[in-house]
Parts: sequence; C-alpha cells; structure tokens
Amino acid sequence: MAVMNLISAVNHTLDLELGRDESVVVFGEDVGLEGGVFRATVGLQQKYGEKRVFDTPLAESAIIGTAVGMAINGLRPVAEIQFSGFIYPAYNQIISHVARMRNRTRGRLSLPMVIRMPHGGGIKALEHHSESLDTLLGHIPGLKVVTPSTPYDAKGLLLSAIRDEDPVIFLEPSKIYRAFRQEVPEEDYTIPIGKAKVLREGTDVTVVSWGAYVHEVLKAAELLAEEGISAEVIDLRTISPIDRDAILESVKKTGRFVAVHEAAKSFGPGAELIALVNEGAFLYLEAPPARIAGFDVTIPIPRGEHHYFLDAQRMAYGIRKVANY
Amino acid sequence: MAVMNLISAVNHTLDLELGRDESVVVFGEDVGLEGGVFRATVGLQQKYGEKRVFDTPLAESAIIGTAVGMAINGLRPVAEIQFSGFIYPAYNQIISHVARMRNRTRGRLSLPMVIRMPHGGGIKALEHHSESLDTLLGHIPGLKVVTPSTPYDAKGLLLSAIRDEDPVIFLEPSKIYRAFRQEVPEEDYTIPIGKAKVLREGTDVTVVSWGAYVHEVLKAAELLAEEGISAEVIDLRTISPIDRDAILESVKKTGRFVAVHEAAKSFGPGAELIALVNEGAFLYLEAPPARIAGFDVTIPIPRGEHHYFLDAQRMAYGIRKVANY
Amino acid sequence: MLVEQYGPLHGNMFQIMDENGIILRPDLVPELSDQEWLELYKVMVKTRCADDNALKLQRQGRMLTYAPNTGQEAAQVGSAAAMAEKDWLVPAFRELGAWLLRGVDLEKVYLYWYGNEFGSQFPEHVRVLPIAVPIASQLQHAVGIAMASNIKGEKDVTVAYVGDGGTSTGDFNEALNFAGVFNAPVVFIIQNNQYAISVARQKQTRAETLVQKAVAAGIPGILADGNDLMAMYAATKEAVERARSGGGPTLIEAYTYRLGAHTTSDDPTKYRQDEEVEQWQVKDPIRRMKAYLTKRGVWSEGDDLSLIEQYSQEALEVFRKVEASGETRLEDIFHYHFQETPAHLTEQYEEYVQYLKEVE
Amino acid sequence: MLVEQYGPLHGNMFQIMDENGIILRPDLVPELSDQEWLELYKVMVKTRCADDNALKLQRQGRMLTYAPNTGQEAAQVGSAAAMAEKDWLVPAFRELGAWLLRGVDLEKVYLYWYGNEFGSQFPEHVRVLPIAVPIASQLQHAVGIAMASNIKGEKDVTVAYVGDGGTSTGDFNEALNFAGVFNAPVVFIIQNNQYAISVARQKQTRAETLVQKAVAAGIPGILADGNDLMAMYAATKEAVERARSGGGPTLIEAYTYRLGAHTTSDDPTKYRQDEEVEQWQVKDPIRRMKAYLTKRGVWSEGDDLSLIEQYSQEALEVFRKVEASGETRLEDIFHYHFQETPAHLTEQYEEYVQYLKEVE
Ligand SMILES: Cc1ncc(C[n+]2csc(CCOP(=O)(O)OP(=O)(O)O)c2C)c(N)n1
Ligand SMILES: Cc1ncc(C[n+]2csc(CCOP(=O)(O)OP(=O)(O)O)c2C)c(N)n1
Ligand SMILES: [Mg+2]
Ligand SMILES: [Mg+2]
Repeated sequence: MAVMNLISAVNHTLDLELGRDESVVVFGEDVGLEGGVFRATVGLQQKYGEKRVFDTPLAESAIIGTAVGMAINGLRPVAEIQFSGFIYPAYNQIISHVARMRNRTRGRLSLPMVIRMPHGGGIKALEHHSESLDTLLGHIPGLKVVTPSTPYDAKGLLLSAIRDEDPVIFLEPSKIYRAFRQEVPEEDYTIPIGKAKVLREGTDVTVVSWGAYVHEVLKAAELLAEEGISAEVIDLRTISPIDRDAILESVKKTGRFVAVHEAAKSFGPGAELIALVNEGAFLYLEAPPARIAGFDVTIPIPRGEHHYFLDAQRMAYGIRKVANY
Repeated sequence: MAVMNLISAVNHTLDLELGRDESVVVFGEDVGLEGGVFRATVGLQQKYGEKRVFDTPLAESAIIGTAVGMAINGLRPVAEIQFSGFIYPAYNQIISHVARMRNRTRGRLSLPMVIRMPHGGGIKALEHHSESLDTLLGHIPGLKVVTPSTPYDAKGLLLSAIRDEDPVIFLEPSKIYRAFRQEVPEEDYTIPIGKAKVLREGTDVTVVSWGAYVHEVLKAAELLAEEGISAEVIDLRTISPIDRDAILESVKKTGRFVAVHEAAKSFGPGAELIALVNEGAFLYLEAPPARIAGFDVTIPIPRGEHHYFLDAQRMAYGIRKVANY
Repeated sequence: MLVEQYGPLHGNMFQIMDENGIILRPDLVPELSDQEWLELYKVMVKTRCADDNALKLQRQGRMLTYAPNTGQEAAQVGSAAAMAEKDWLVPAFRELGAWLLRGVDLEKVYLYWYGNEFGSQFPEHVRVLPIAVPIASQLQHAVGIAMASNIKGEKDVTVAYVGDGGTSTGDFNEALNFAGVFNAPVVFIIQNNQYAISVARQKQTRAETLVQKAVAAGIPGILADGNDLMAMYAATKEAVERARSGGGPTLIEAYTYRLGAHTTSDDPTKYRQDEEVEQWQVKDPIRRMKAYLTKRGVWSEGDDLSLIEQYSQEALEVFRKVEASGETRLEDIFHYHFQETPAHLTEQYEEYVQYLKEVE
Repeated sequence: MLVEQYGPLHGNMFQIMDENGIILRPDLVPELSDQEWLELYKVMVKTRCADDNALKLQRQGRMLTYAPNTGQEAAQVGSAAAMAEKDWLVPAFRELGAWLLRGVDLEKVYLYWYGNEFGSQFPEHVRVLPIAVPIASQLQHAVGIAMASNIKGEKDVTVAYVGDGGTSTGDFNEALNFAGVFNAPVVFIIQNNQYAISVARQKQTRAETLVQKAVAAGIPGILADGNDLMAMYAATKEAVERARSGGGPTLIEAYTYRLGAHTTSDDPTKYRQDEEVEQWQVKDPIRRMKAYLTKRGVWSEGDDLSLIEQYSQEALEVFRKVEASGETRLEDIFHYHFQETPAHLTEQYEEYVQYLKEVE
C-alpha cells in the first residue's frame, strides 16, 4: 500500500485506468504537458502519449461537447474542468446533452464519461475559484454527482465513475487535495456510487456533509462529544442520487438532523436533505432539521472568505443548537 | 381598462416602459421584425425603431453579455431568451457577471436589466422548450427571480423588474400566455418584488405554487373544498428572494404545508420551501410538509408530457394526503 | 482542389449544374452513373413528399410542430451521399434528406416529430445522431466523434450540419477550432437557408460569406450552391476524402433557401417578401435535377408523377402507423435515464402507478 | 490605412520601431512629442516596478496570487494611450499598464490582488471595468457598452482586452460577431503572449495568426508588434478613430510575450525552454523604448535608475497601505448584492454577528 494525498490518489487512479482500459482518454486545459494546474494528471501524457492524454484549447463547452462525441464513438473520456467555477460555459452541454443523451435515444446512445474538477473553496483563491455546484448539478435529472472526502474514497469513487456506463460528475475538494495522506491500496477497488458512509456513530443528532467539510464536521463532533453530545456523522459521498436510506436510518435513531455544506443556503443541497428527512422520518424528529450552510452571497475573495467558510467551531455551534433543542 | 391575456400584458408593459423611459431597450432573437416567436414584442420595433427594439444574432451568451455592458453604460436592457431551455449558453454570463457585478465592484457598477423568457411547459413543445429554472436561477446569490400567474401580475411585476436597479429574471409561464384574459389597467402600477400573494384563504393546509400551476392548484382547492378540506393557496410571485413571512404566517395557521411545482423534485424549489417551513414553523406542523413536483426525469416530449405535468386532480390527491395526515 | 478555387475568400460559388439542369462544368461532374444520380434524386423526392405529407397532417391537427426541408434537399442529400458506410452523420434538426439517405426510417422521423423519444432510437448500425435542438451544440459532438476516430486509429469521417443562424453561436466556433487543432476528420456543412426563423442571414453576421468563418479556425472551406446536387456531392466528397486521408476538417457553406416556414408554428410572410421566395422557387433543387435526368433520358414526367404518388402514399401509411402508436408509456419516461434506474426514480414511478390505480 | 497593409491575411506584422529602438518606418511614427512618449514610457516602467514589487511581496508571503505583466507593457500602454478621455476600457486580468494609464490607482490593483473586492471599486469618472476572471466573457460587456454608446448617440469608444487563450472561447467569437452586426465602436486587443498558462499558442488554434479570426466576423484586423509602443499606439489610434467615426469594430493582435509566470502559482519552466524566454528578453518593450528615448536625448540611464527607484519605493508604500487595510469587514460581504439588501440576507448577517458575540 502506498501513502497518498487526495490529488495523488486521483493521479494514481487515472494512471491505473489508462493502463487497464485503452478506451480511457484524459484531457482538458493544461492537463497534458503540464499535468494540470493542481498536478492531477502529472506524468500521464509522458506515459500514455498525446493521443490519450492531451491539452485542449481554452473552451469548456467544447471540452464537454467533444467528450460527448468521444463517448458516443466508443471512448471513455475523463474531462477535466480547471476549476468548478469554469463549468458554466459548458452548462448547456451538460444539461442538454450529457444528462439526456441516453433518455433522448431511449437507450441507444449512452455516455460513459467523467467530468472531474477541483471543487469548493477555502484556499484563498481568486474569484470563481471556490464554487460549490452541488445544487446546480444535483438538480439535473440524468446526472450522477460524486465527491470524495479522502484519498481512499477518491480512488474507489473515481474508478466507479470511469467504469459507469453513464456520465458521472466527479467533484474534487481542492481544499483537501494535499491536506493529509492516507494508505491507499495499489490494487483495484471500487466504492459504489449512491452510497453514503457513516464516519462516526452517534446517538443524539445526525450530521450529513461531504467533501472537505466532512473533516471539519468530524472535528465539530469531537468538540460536541466533550460536551456530551453524540453526533452521528455521515459522509454523503454521492450528492446525486442521495442515499436516502442511510440518512433516514440514522435520523430515525437520533431524532435530529443537520446538513452542513459550503454551497449557498437558499435552494441549496441542505434543503433537499431536509425535505427528504421530512418525507421519510417526520415522526421521529425531535427538533427542526437544520442546515449550516454558506450565506446567500457571492463567495468573497480571499480577505473575506473566512467569513464564508465554516470551521468546526461554527459547525459545532449550529449542531449544538439542534441537539439541545 | 383593457382586457388582456398574459402575453398582451407583457407587450403592453414593454410598450409603456419604452415610451416612458428612453433608456429602455428590448432585444433578442426574432424580437424585432417578427415581434417574438410568441408575439411578446409585436409592434414595438415599428413604434420605437431599430435602435431600441432589435433582433440579435443567435447567441444567448452574447445576448446576456451585451446586456451587461448596456446596463453598465446607462441603458436598461430587457433581453429576451427565446425559451427558458436556451438560457444555458448564457449561464456563465448570468452567474459570473449578471449576479455579481454590483458586489464585485462594491456597488460601483449596478446592472438594471431584465432577462425575460417563456418558462415551463405543458404546451406540447419540442425538447428543451419546457424547462423550469426555479432552482437553477433561484440558487444564485445576487439574482431576483419573479414569475407572474396573471396578466395583471405580469404588468405589475414587469414594471417593477424594469425599474429595479438590480438584475431581475422574469419568467413568463408560456402555458398561460393566452389561457385567459383579464382586465389590466392602462396606467402605471407596480407589484413589489419579493412579496407573495394569498389567492385563496383556507384553514387546513397551505399550498404554495407559482406561474401556470397556480391555476391548477386553485382548481385542486375547489375539488378539495367539496370534500371539506380548506386549502389556503399562495402564489409565490417571486421565486427569489422567497417571501418567507407570508408562507410561515399561513403555515402557522394551517399547520400543514405543500409546495407544488413543475421543476424536477430533487434539489427543486419545493425542498427550499420545506426547509424554510421547518426553520420557521416546525412546532406548528401537524403533518410532514410535502412537495408535489416534477419527476426526476428529463421532461418528456409531447406524447409523454401528460405524465409529467400535473393536473388539478393529481395536485388534489397530494394535498389531500397532507390534509388528512 | 475545389477549396482552392471556391475557398473562403474567393467569393466564388461552386456550381456544376445551373438552374435548368444544364451542366456548366462537365469537367467537375462526379463519376456517378445516371442510375446513381437517379437514386439520389429519388431520395430528394421522397424527402419532399414526406415533408408535404407532414405539413398536410399538421394542418389537420394530427402532427405536432414540424420543421420542413423543402428547398434544401440537394444540400442534404448531396452531402450525405458522399459519405462511406461507416461514417457518422450528426444532424441539426432539419436534415430529413440526409437521414433518409443514411438509413434512418421515415417512421422514426415522423415518430420524433409526433412527439415520441423512440423516434431518436436508431438501429445500432445507423451511425446517425438524434436531432439536436440547442442550436450548434451538436457540432461539438461531431468533433468528439471524429477525434475518437483519430484516437482509435479508425478511418471513419463525421459529417455534421448546422444552419446559418448556428454560425453565430460560441459552440460553432469552438467546434471548428477544436477540429482544426486536433485535425479531426469532420466535415461541417452549413445549410445557409438565408434565415434563422425570422432573422435574415445579413443580420447574423457582417461576414460576407459564412464559409469565411473557416479562416478563424485555420481550416479549409468551400462555398457551394446548396441547390445543386452535383456540387454538394463533389464538395463533400473532396472534404470527406481529405478528412479520411488525414487532412483534417473542412467547412462547407451550402447556399440554399428554405422555401417553406421555419416550422409549422411560423408564418414566414411576416418577415420576407413573396418575390424573394419566388426567385428561389426557380432554383428548386429537385426541379433542376429532374430536368437533368429527363434530358439524360432516364426519367420522365410520368415516372415522376407516379413516384410522387407512391412516396406520398407510403409517407401517409408510415404516419398512420406512427399515429397508431399512441402515447408514450409511463415506464418509458423513467427507465432510460441510467443503465440502472436508481431507487428514487423507481419509487417516483411506483407512486405514480399507485396514484393511477387509486383514481381509476 | 494600416489594416490594409497589415490586415488579417497579409501575414505582415506592423512595426514602427525595431528591437533596438531604431525607427523602421519614420512615415508611420504617430505625432506625439518626445515628452509624450516619455510619459508613456514612464507608465511602462511604473507597471514593471509594480509587477516586480508584487512578485517580491508574493514570495515573502505578503501578497496572494498575482498575474505579472512583464513583457507586455507596450501592448497595454500603447493601446490604452490611444483612447480619449471618456472612452471605456474593459480589461481581461493582466492589463496593469492599461489600468494605470487610464487612472486606476495602483492601490486598487494591489488591493484586488490582495483579495479585497474594494480593489474593483473604481471612482465614478474612471471608465474601466473590473478584472474578469472567466476568460473572454468580458468582451461581450465591451460590445454591450459600445452598442449602448451607439444607441445613445454618444461618441465614446470601448477598448477591450483578451489573451491568446481567450480567442478559443465561444464568447470571443460571439462578441466579435455581435460587434460586427451592430457596428459597435469597440476595439478588441488580443494580447497574444504565446501562452495560456502552459498551453502554447500553436495548440490553441490551427489559424496561422489570431487576427485572422476577425474574418469570421467580417471586421477589420491588424497584426502588430505588441512590444512596440509606437506600433501599438498607431494601430489602436486608427482603430479607435474608425470606431468613433462610425466605422465599427477592429481586432488587433498584439504579438508579445509573457516574460514571467502565468501567475505566481505557476512554474513556466515546466512548459517552455529558457532559450525561448531569452530570445524574447531581447525584444523587451521597455528596453527598446528606453534606447529610443535615450537616443532622442530626453532620457538617460541615470534618469532611469532614479525613476525605477522612485516607482519601486512608491509601489512598496502603496502595498504597505493595502496590507494595513486588513481583512474584509463582515458587513461588506452582505451589503453590496442588491441596492436594498433583502430580509434573508440581513438575517443571515445578523445571525452570524450573534454567533460571533456568543463565541467571543
Ligand atoms: C441555443 C438555441 N437558441 C435558440 C433556439 C431557438 N431556435 C430554434 S431554430 C432557430 C433558428 C435556427 O436558424 P438556423 O441555424 O439558420 O437553422 P434553420 O432553422 O434555418 O435550419 C432558433 C433561434 C434554439 N433551438 N437553440
Ligand atoms: C472560462 C475560464 N476557463 C479557465 C480559466 C482558467 N484560466 C485562467 S487564465 C487561463 C489562461 C488564459 O490564457 P490567455 O487568454 O492567453 O491569457 P494570459 O493568461 O496569457 O494573459 C486559464 C485557462 C478561466 N479563468 N476561465
Ligand atoms: Mg437558417
Ligand atoms: Mg496568453
């Protein structure tokens, strides 16, 4: 087993899959020669050649649009969008085609493709480099959206994504690209898309999060444990489709629910989770299900971003309220 | 007072405002010479000339992007997107600039502009002609999103939108463009953005909807009234920001809540409404707040659309369940 | 090479046959037999008949919105005829002639316009993409397909269509540029039918020709008479062969005219003059090919009348079948989104079935 | 007209001054006094000093990400200098020289890169847009501003910038096309600095020049030596005058080179050779203008040293002020989204203030 951080796990996984399946191709802006602005694809062009790992011109719509064509013609494209905030020019391709081609053709054309990108913020980056797309992608019928919170998960989920016969959006929490290292098996393993994971068992309140925030939530749970509040922490892993059963099971046990996310609050992913909890576990609820979320503001550039992004203390504050309700 | 349908109310309002304020300009695909594929702008180019009412090339990103520039340089652009399903190529301009310019420049540049478009479905149109953008626009900090359900509201809300110093998205329910006529005052009046309207008072359950569905909800309320269920029906009018107080006030009275919308269920606007109700009226709830929504599927083309779009009977069925819970 | 004489900046339009079916450039007539030209002619006639039939049905309220092709048959059939068997065709939404030629059943086409997704479920061997409604977005798929052919070392070429209006979009330009950079074996065909709904070609761009947009991507282009079946065939053939032999993409502007409405929802008299339409009626691609074939002695007015009769009859029968297909089945709107339908979708389906049972 | 000699398809690059400050085309030297050239030169030097200072500070961990301009000063200053007082400038994100010339305070610029939105709050009379991060999206704003000038009957011209990478985007092409159709008084300046992060210009497009992308929109264009202050001034001047007098848009390709990194997060040795950089160092726009001015007798090495000293000092002082500004105030992230802050935002703000009180 090798020790990897999240970005090196992504690199390792792409390497593995490029080696295993010659229909896999990897491309995007600065992906080839440079190996990606975050180095996710470093070394891959040298190893697999310019036909399979390549730079594209600066045009996100065409990156996704050509991926659609490649998937139709027998490849398994893994396209990189340089930052989640630059997905918008490709939004038409994603909504109108990536998500719909299979249904439009009643199964005739499927699109086994992955769109991966650094996601979320908290890295003191420029404007548009910190966006959370949970809702903007999760709401689109026909898409699967996954996000790992550890190097181990990154590998398992990315392998599932690449091997899926349908398009998968793979959101990589850039904040924790290099935050910590973990043992990651060299061999092949997958983590199922659509399944959440209980990271910490607890009895008083269910807290659901994903991506980089998971680690803050775990810290918050520690803080709360010291006060005698036992939080069950669930890593959603897949944003769409949501593993409702896992959440409901937990809420039925704890009677309380909190969603914690980076994206803006209104029409955010927390709303969906709260709705699901209402639909499936209303009678178990001992407190209003709550969300601890981004403000409904444009994510501030660096000198203000600490106001926006949540730390364990703020999460604990919000969870505590629900636990003590 | 003249009798107008919704589309003629839009036309009349644009006429009024073009006449009153020479900084108003109206443009989009087929908007000038033809007067719009739905005839929303018919006659306006003849009256106000090609400088103020004009056709653009087929490029939604540029339609919105140039509107941003016009708004910066002293105009009040009213841009038409031909169908809501064609907004996606402009999504980058909308999210990255329309919604952010004021905040980005700390108030230096504001964008008094309106983006109007036919919205929603149920008109047996081709693919991409029936989309509901509630969530995809509502989730964006910095945007206001309104939608009228009557000719009267269309005028009042559109005048507010054009006169707003900030960008407003104006979603016109195409299904009811010509569904009915109503007396609309010739003179100037506005309806405030951000305020919902109680259309029917009731005591048993609060039902929130907007746009074309409002009329089906009212029919559903009639059906339910016959069974002795008294539904309070609220027309949201503004999708973002939501008039939370109006909803909570009603829910506190009825103890039950249902959101009814065309958009897909998951991560849809109903989730946000349910979350708000949880946050603000949890202890008043006598039943799980519910949503009656579109399936999480691509909206079917005409021969299947009746499966997707809700009628009064289906709405009544869902509302009844909540009322009888 | 044709692109040298009729390229983006020469201002010449490539023509082989004039409006009366007279060959202007015998040296450039492609080497097809009379019989082969006749077959292509028949596809044009079939397209026209299918069109006429659809319009008639639409007026009877039996067909929904429909986008007619009348006037553009040569641009479609001539270009598609230049393709090899395994080549890919990527349509916009008004390419009936090309579809029919490439093996798409009229039944599928009618079924699509009738409002059923199964109309886009072509058989495995038909390498034709479904209609793309978001204008020009399909060109990027075409480039991707062509890039994949390159990557896999296969020799297939992709032929893709777009309208004059579509050339104003970002997607069009990005597609051409990608195609150039990756030397993708793709041929882009602009059906310049002079209008994008009501917006005249002159209002789409200040460029004198649309083919000059090839210059931006550094790829070759050619302006061809889109109502001249032979010119369209020859221009596309050259481009397809260049692509197949590693020469990369080509842009073809097929200069043509939409003789009918944009779609059945549209009233063209609002934005154009009758005289203009009449001038173009004279250039009708079917008329001139008929004149040519008649002069060649392989076709007659009588043949034509019975062919039209036959095709019209067939089209009507096909439509009757489509009409009998009825409404979309409920399960079909749920079960094609993913290879494995996720639980929440199944549940939504089941809840609805339950509802239907209860209200029955 | 210059566009006739150096237009998109002539393959000639417009130069007035060579790499050593020797005038090659005395007939084309714009009518500026030595003093005026010197003033422009000073802005270039100021830009370079501000850049150097920012990089130094960044290495000290006091500045965040920063995008250096070194090597591109003439392309920026020369073009912006051709504008009239009320003209609009629409930057991409690497136009420090143009900003400074057009009256944007260095303090604002540093504040922006320091990570504070007030860095984009320019005074009312400064007709300069903020940095646009989404590549090429700003060009459409420029066209809209210019269209508004036309609609209002005002004579202002808009000058907008984009990089070589940006020319591959849909937005770039749509913007040029709109500008052509609406005859918008706008001048587009491509700073072709040969790279988009690591992607070399040759990989962005198969087009031989970037200026030939003007052909797609049917607008004039000119390829100019972007390291030649005089050429950039003359080319832009002609374009601005054409725009002002109703002649519509122009595309200018400023052929230049980014001598430094893409941003401070980037290591250019990963994707380019030292020799290449060295070749371009010889073409340094400041170096050659200094040689020219020295030869004209209005400048000396000593003057230069003390100017650099002065500007470096000033830049550092400006930065110290910026650094002292500290963090963004909480209320500022809430209160600029709308003219009237809606209730839910106020509430979110208040809740957070409450939280801060409680945890204190
Ligand atoms: C992105 C997008 N915007 C708008 C539309 C609405 N629309 C459908 S067809 C059309 C005109 C297309 O014109 P052109 O490309 O010339 O093709 P033609 O209809 O003439 O075949 C428009 C604007 C659309 N389908 N997609
Ligand atoms: C739409 C979009 N995609 C990607 C990026 C990330 N990015 C920032 S700068 C850059 C390269 C820009 O190259 P160029 O246009 O040549 O400008 P230069 O940096 O050379 O000045 C990229 C890809 C972005 N800012 N916007
Ligand atoms: Mg057309
Ligand atoms: Mg560059």
